[in-house]
Amino acid sequence: MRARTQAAIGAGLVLLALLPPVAGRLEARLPLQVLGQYPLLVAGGALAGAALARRHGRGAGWSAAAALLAGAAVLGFWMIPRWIDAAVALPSVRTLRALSLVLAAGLPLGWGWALAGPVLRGFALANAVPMLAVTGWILLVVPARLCNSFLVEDQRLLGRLQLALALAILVAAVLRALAGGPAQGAATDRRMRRASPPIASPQAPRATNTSPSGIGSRKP
Amino acid sequence: MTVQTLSLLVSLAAIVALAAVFLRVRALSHTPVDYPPLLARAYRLGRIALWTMVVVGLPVTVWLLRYMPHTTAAAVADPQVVNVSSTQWFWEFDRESVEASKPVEFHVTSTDVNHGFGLYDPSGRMVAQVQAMPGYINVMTHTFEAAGDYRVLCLEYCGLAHHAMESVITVTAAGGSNG
Amino acid sequence: MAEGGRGRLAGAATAAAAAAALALLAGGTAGGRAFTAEAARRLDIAAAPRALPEVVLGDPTGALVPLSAYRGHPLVMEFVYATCPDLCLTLGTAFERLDTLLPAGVALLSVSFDPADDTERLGWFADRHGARPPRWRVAAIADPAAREALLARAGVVVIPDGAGGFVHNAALYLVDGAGRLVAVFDPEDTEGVRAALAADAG
Amino acid sequence: MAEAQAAATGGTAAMDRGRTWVVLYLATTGVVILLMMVFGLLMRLAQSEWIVLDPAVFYQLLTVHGIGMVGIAALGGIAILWHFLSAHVPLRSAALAINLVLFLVGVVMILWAVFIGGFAPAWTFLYPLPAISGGVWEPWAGVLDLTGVLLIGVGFLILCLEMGRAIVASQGGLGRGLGWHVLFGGSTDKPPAPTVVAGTMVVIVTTLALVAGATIVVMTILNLLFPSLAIDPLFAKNMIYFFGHVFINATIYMGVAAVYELLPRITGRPWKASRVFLGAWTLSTTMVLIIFPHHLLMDFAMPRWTMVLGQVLSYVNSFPVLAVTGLGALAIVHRSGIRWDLVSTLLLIAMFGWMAGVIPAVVDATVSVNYVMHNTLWVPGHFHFYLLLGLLPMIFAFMIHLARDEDVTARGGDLTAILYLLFGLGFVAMFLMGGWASVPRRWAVHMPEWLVWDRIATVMAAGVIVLAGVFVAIFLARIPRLLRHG
Repeated sequence: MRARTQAAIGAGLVLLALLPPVAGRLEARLPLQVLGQYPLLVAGGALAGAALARRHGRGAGWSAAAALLAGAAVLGFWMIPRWIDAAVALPSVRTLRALSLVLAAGLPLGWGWALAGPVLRGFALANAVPMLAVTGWILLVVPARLCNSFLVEDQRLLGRLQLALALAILVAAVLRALAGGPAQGAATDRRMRRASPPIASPQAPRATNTSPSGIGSRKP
Repeated sequence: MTVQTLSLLVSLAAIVALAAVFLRVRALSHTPVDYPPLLARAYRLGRIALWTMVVVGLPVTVWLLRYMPHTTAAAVADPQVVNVSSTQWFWEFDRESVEASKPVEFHVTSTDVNHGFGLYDPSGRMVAQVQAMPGYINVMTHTFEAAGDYRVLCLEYCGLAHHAMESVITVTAAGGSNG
Repeated sequence: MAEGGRGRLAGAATAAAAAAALALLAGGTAGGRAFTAEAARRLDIAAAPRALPEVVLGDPTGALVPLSAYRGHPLVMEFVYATCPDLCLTLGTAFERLDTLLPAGVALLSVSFDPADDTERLGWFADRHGARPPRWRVAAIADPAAREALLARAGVVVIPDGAGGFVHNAALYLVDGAGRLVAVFDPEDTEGVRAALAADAG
Repeated sequence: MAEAQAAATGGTAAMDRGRTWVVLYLATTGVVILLMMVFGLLMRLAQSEWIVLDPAVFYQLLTVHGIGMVGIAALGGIAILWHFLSAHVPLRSAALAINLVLFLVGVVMILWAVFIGGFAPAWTFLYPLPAISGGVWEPWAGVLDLTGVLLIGVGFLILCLEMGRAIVASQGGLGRGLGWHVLFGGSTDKPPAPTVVAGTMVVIVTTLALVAGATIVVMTILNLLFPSLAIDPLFAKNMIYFFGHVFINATIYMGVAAVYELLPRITGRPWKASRVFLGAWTLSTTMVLIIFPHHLLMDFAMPRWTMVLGQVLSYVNSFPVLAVTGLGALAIVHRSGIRWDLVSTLLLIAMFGWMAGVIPAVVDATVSVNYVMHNTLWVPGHFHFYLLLGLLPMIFAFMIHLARDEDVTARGGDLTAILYLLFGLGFVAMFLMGGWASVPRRWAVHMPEWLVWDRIATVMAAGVIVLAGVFVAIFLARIPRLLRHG
């Protein structure tokens, strides 16, 4: 049931982001587009992806790292100025972008995040923070206007917002790790569920050695 | 006594004292005693050490802050201004001679990488330094006490000829020619 | 050993995703050469010159000249608006330089994208930079559809700057004798234009 | 491989604790340390004018010696921390394997970039030096080197995350790993073991350092590829010194696990995490993250308050080491009936080296002293003191401990350790004397009046290398047996 609610909320977010008056507003300014519309679409897909993982993700832990990487690449693709411009110029690209942010970025990110162990999650965040910061810095220092369709002020503002967001994610992640927090709880729950059926390896008590994290579980 | 000598003596004294403690502990370590009372004594000593560091050391370090070389231009009336520009691997000054006993304001920058502007007195002792950075002008105020030729050496690693990046600033006696 | 198998599976899947991600990002930037629409446009034009659509150019004197009249000789174009306070001045200056730099057979054409630019305003621009037809013509396109078609073909993007003016991707455009857009240069890169023309002639 | 083996035999993994990897880490550490020491000796020989070294080669050696020692200090430190931490929290040694592979690949890239590409911006690669070499190296060398650095960083990040995961899972959060429930919450729960506290601190600060480091490294790489992407030089300096300061400092907090675990075993006296102990570690955790401006005291463009912070907090940061950890170690051995052997003496030296190494650091972090001592040999004097006589003895002690099959019964004499201490003291004293004599650091060629310090240092360095070679050889000779029984 919870999965269904989650998927419904996800669909709601996507609809909100694409609702003509809202979409028009969000797409009018670069920072609103990248830090408003994109996150709504990605979060919408991610909620569905996480719900999917909860239902059908058993034994699919191996796909977590791949899914996170693929989702991040798609999200990164739509942050390339060339394609931001293309989406403004061509309605077909704009539609493709909305679809792919939900299905090819959000969905795998949600799926991968739900299946990822704490190490992989930490690794993803520890990569996301520098990437967000570095791209933000580029937007701030590059002498050129990168998007033909947006003012340079928008570009600089987006850069500053990305730096702030990177810092905020870092602080939040550290606080959460200090507290132990629900992130760990969720991962442990899932692992215990995974370990309980008899399909698990005979060394069931070694639960910590059977993380689905692609990073941690790769064997030498 | 120079700052260098004072620093060396203070460090030496502290290290020797510490070594003495270690040597004594090592010398006495062979005969065992009961641990809990000893630990209680160690805690007491630790507290004393900590409080000494707080009560004595902290005011000292704060007191030492009264001397900051980051004197702003406004703090000095009528300084002699020297604009210093550094480039791999040479120094450029807009004047090569200043007067002793009068504050000199060095405006130090770099045209390429980080350098370090280090002033050495005629005996080879460093008397002042400041970083030279591209895009920034670091203002350092220094008053030369004695006349003579002061060497300028590079104090921030800057590539192949870092060690050869030398120049000279001449300090004339007070009241002499104003360059 | 099921665990080892899962680890290998995770490794293979991650490697495949990494390869796909690399392909996507490399493909999306022409192998790292085109992060911006501007760079992509230049690469594309250099690789496949674009025929420009026919438009009718109206200059400050009221004369109407079709773009096709320029066929047979190289042409350097720029897109401006008459009341522009900055970028178009740079472009105008670049054209002044080109005016003295380029051989006689090459024409210069400043096209306004501002519908509000009438003959009077075009005249200001022409006078400010000393533009004289036929060598250097300052012109507007009266037909909105034709204007839009030309801008789109050349890849010129114009957006309001929020203060009554426009922000646009400024560049110098080289059109060959067949009426095809063959190269795009930075506004300051008059030397690049000259060199390209010289290489073409040689 | 150890774990796959363990899985096949049905669950000895809990016993294994990645020992094979720890042994490989230490072997790598030993070999690389000796190599880097020889590079250091070559530099001192050149400064002594006993050999002739092209300045370009000198600065290449300088770069490799710096980054190599930092990297290997972390590798050796991790080996110690992992070994002892894995007894308290369940760690998966796959992370060790991944890190070692990334480390070695990174090292090859760095060596290639430096010795073939000529890349020599010192280990601090202060922007914009990597991009402006005065024609000495090409941008590709910089990109290659920094990519290698990035790979090594990724490896250590994975290690930190794995340790962090294990601590969070077993303690219920990094805050509890630092004992905050006891320190602040007044909880009567058992406080975490000292090694867990140290591990938690290392996880927190190293992860943050690596995130900052990755950011500035990627920025520098992008700047090399696209020069129009300029970095603010002061910002770059802050990022690099934050990363560098925290990362190299963390290595000794890794290594101290050997002291916390071995001294109690040797003396039979427990080392418990008291509230003062926990407070000291929390203080260290915070301080190590915010005192890096003491590297920037001569950048007058920095806000004044950062200078004040840099000086005062550097002093405050010496409290935990001098008054808590050091005292704890002394209390454990004081009148304990200990019979000194190689391992215990090395551990005692380590505590002395660490505490004593702090002293010239605090002195130099005083703005008015820094004004005439910064970037002189005083600075390498300080960090060689606490790395050569603090961290390395911990690593050597741990090597010999493993070579003795973790049997803590005292055996043999400790003459080599004493000799190591004496040569080491002589060596670092010459750096400090160089600082006193205003000798600038990182100079390929020295002036005649400085040669006396250089020459004594060279002799001392040779002695240090011989003795370090003895310690490493004891360990390496034992490796076949350790791996067989691992």
